[in-house]
Amino acid sequence: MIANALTVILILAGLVFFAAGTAGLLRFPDVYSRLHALTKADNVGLGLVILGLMFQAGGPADILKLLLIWVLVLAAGTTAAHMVAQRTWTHGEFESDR
Amino acid sequence: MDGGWLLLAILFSSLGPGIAIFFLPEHRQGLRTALNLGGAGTKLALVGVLLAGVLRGDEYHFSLPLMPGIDLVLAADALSLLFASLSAVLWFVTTVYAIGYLEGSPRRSRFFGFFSLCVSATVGIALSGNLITFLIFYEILTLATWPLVVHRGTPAALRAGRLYLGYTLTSGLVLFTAIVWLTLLAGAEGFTPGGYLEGLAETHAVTLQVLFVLLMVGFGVKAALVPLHSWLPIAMVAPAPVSALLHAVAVVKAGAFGIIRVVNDVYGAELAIELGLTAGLLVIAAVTIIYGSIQALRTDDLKQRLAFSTVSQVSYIILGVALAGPLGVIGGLVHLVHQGITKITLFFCAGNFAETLGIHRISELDGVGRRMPLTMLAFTAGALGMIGLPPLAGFVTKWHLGLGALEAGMPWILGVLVLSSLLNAAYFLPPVIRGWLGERREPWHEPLQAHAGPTRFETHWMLLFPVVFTAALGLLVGLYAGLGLSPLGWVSLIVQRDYALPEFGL
Amino acid sequence: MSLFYLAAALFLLGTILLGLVRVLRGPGSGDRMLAAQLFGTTGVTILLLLSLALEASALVDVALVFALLAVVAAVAFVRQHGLPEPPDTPIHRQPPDTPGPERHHDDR
Amino acid sequence: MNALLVLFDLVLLAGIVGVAWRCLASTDLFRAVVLFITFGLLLALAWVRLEAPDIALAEAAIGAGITGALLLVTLERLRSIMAERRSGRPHSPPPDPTGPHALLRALHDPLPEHRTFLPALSFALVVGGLLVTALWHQPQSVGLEPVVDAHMDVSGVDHPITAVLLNFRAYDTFLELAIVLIALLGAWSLGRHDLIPARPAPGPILPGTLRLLVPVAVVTGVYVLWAGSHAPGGAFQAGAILGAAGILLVLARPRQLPMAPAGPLRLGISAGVALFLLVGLYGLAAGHGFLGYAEAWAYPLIILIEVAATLSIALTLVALFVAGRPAGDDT
Repeated sequence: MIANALTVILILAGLVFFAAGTAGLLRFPDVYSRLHALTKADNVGLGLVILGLMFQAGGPADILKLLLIWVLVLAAGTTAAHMVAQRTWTHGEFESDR
Repeated sequence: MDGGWLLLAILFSSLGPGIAIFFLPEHRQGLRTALNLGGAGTKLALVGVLLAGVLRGDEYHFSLPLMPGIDLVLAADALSLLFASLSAVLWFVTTVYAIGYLEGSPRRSRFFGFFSLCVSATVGIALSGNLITFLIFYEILTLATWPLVVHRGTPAALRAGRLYLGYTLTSGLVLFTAIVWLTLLAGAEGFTPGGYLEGLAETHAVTLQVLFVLLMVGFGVKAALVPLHSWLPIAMVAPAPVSALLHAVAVVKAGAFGIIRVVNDVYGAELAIELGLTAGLLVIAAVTIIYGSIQALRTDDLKQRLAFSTVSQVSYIILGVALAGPLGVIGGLVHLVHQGITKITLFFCAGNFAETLGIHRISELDGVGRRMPLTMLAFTAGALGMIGLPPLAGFVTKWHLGLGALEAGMPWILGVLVLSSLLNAAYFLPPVIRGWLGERREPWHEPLQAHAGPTRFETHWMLLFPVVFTAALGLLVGLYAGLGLSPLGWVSLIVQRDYALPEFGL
Repeated sequence: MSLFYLAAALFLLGTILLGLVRVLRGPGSGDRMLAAQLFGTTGVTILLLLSLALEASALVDVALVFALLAVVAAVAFVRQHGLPEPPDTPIHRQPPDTPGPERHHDDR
Repeated sequence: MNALLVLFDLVLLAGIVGVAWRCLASTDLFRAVVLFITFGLLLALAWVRLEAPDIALAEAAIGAGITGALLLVTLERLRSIMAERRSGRPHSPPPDPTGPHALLRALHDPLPEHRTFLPALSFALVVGGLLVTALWHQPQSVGLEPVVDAHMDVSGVDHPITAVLLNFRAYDTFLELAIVLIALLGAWSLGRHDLIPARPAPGPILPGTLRLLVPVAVVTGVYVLWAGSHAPGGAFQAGAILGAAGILLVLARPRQLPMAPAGPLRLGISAGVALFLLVGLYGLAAGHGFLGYAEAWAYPLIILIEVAATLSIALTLVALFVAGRPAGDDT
């Protein structure tokens, strides 16, 4: 029973961050600020959701698999954000491709 | 399974060396020639053994379960032997010719690899026991001949290859649908003389007619029936040995052989006449004969003329089969061999002229007789054979076709035969006359000697020997037609076994 | 419980559709790529929630594969942008102004 | 519960149709590519809702991941061709109209909008109508589920999808592998590529991530391949994951990309098809019919084929990404 309650709370918190991420993506003026919004959504948002799901997970194998997924998404998110930011910083805004 | 291993051995005698040649590096010329000739020799010997066996009446049968209910069947009956022995003999000769012809040209391992694949597919077609196996080898033949057509890689060759694939793959599709439909209707039966569709005649008459049309379209492309023939003259871009193999032995004959199998061993002559299928086929064959000859008249290019002549000559075979009487079928089947031998001689001569003197057009043939007497002699023998002068091969065919037409009660076929013989004369005699009686003032242009040095005979011996051999074979086949083992004798054996008629006078 | 997971998944799907606006309107191509990156992550989360909502544990594998491959598109975008292709690939001719492969000024 | 499910499906459907429409309608190619990647994601979710986790896995691996990267690379090449055409300096000879690039040229100058609209619409309506009528007359058959389950014991694996894919309908998988091979031969026929210069990425982030991602990708690939016999997974998905790992390495390129040895590369690429054919012919010779397995040998043969197929698919995807045949013997 507690597990369910904990899961619900954690997932709700995660959803909040996802909402924040999307809102940031839409509202922020330039690439860098959107980057911040985006990366928050995946590492904290997803982290909380995965934490919530871990309570429902069957055995240790599932928990580790969920953890692995989270680590991979973290890696993907950071790499993408870093490279886009670095490229924009060194080469200026991506020209809007006609 | 008895004797089945012999059939497999025949099939693999060209498949094995073919695959080995694919992996041979280009410079291993000696090994490649050895593999080629070794394969051709063993196949010739094995077909000889098979010939003796079938003559004694032995049974040869080999089958593998392809799918539940459908088997891959190899069987050797008299008819398949006819086609198999023709392709074995002519493959040996064409291999020798190709080795001479392609001296020093690039990518020969690839060429000879596909060359052997093509022949094993042809033999597979000859030995196949039911329609499904026939189709598999038929499609392998299409795919194996395409690289030969585009061997030179020039834009013209590529365009010809594209057209060739366009025609043959669509016809393959039509054929595939027809065969699957037929297998659903009548089951995967083997080829049985007299056909195996009588049971369906009453209930599925219209379906059988539609199926026949589909089958004829499927085979018609390769047998170059009129509306579907235009890939053949354009595929003349291929090197001479390929044109020779394509038109005299493999592709065109496969189509004709398919039609023979369908009319005789799937529908059966009686059912074909009853459903009125042979009438339609007769008309198409007649139209093709005349159309091919007229088109041949109009082109000045030697190989184009030979290609159109092939279009019309193959329809002689279909004409004979469509007559559906014993004599007519004898005429058609015997022409399968005669046309093969004569046409390959003509193509070899055309190849010699092109390779040695760089002649491609008929107008350039003046005075060739003096420079290359043996090749010109062979060309004359082949041309006269095609026209149908009495002692030669063509006459035997036309004589039997005429008898068959009378026997089937269709005198207008005689008119077609006479008209086409005249047209044959009209397009075969000018090159002969130019060759012997034409005057050639300026010296010959000698591309072969430029890169290969002077040759003892009039051209490279490997180009000359096949020409002389096939010309001699053409003469012998005509003169000694009465012998038991001549093509005519063998065909009478086939028809006698199929039609089970009492021995009739030759 | 699965009701709740489904509602969460639905909500996240809504965020994806909202994010599409950035993809459509985003001035620079970088912004669009970022949106795609976010969708990847949201996709992984939806899959995880669905794996519980529909009791299909196989979906966790799908989410794992998604997490792995999300980075390929982003890296391809950044690394490939404006990269001169190998000189002799016939589809692409070397842009005339760049002298050739030894041109190493790009430090991306 | 199912009310929410229906709502979820509706929203998903709306998303898919919307993304597809915008993707096709967008004039800016890059936006179309990003929309296509999103479309792949939504499609994977749709497959999940259709209870087809295997296809969702394949869609995720190929649709969202690799196709996005391939499209981006193609976009780059297209952009440079367009740039060269706009610069108006035809330093290449006028192309042979039937040559390999004719199709590419045709793609660049599509028919003006209004002339293609009507035929396209009518064609869509006709095909749509046919589909509806076909579905309408569909007899209420129970499908093949019971038949497959009845023969699961013979199939050698205990996951129905893999049993169908690699045993009952092995012929289709064989042809799919052949199609992948032909696609690569098509790409190779368009041209040759020489050594691709090294382009080390600035900063430690990308190499560091790759050091983490590539091994995990390889392990996941093998896991998905192995899981294929009893859970969603299999050769295609595993091949795609390994291919993605390869593509990541090609992209990062810390050192000069070594020239792939032509012989072994060609062998590896055709391994899947060749092995499948050999097993098929063995089955034919052994009397089980083409592609028929003896019951005792079913499982090992299937695993063997899956491993070979994964290897060839991974190699093919990387080779497609690098595009251009190895500079080896050019016969």
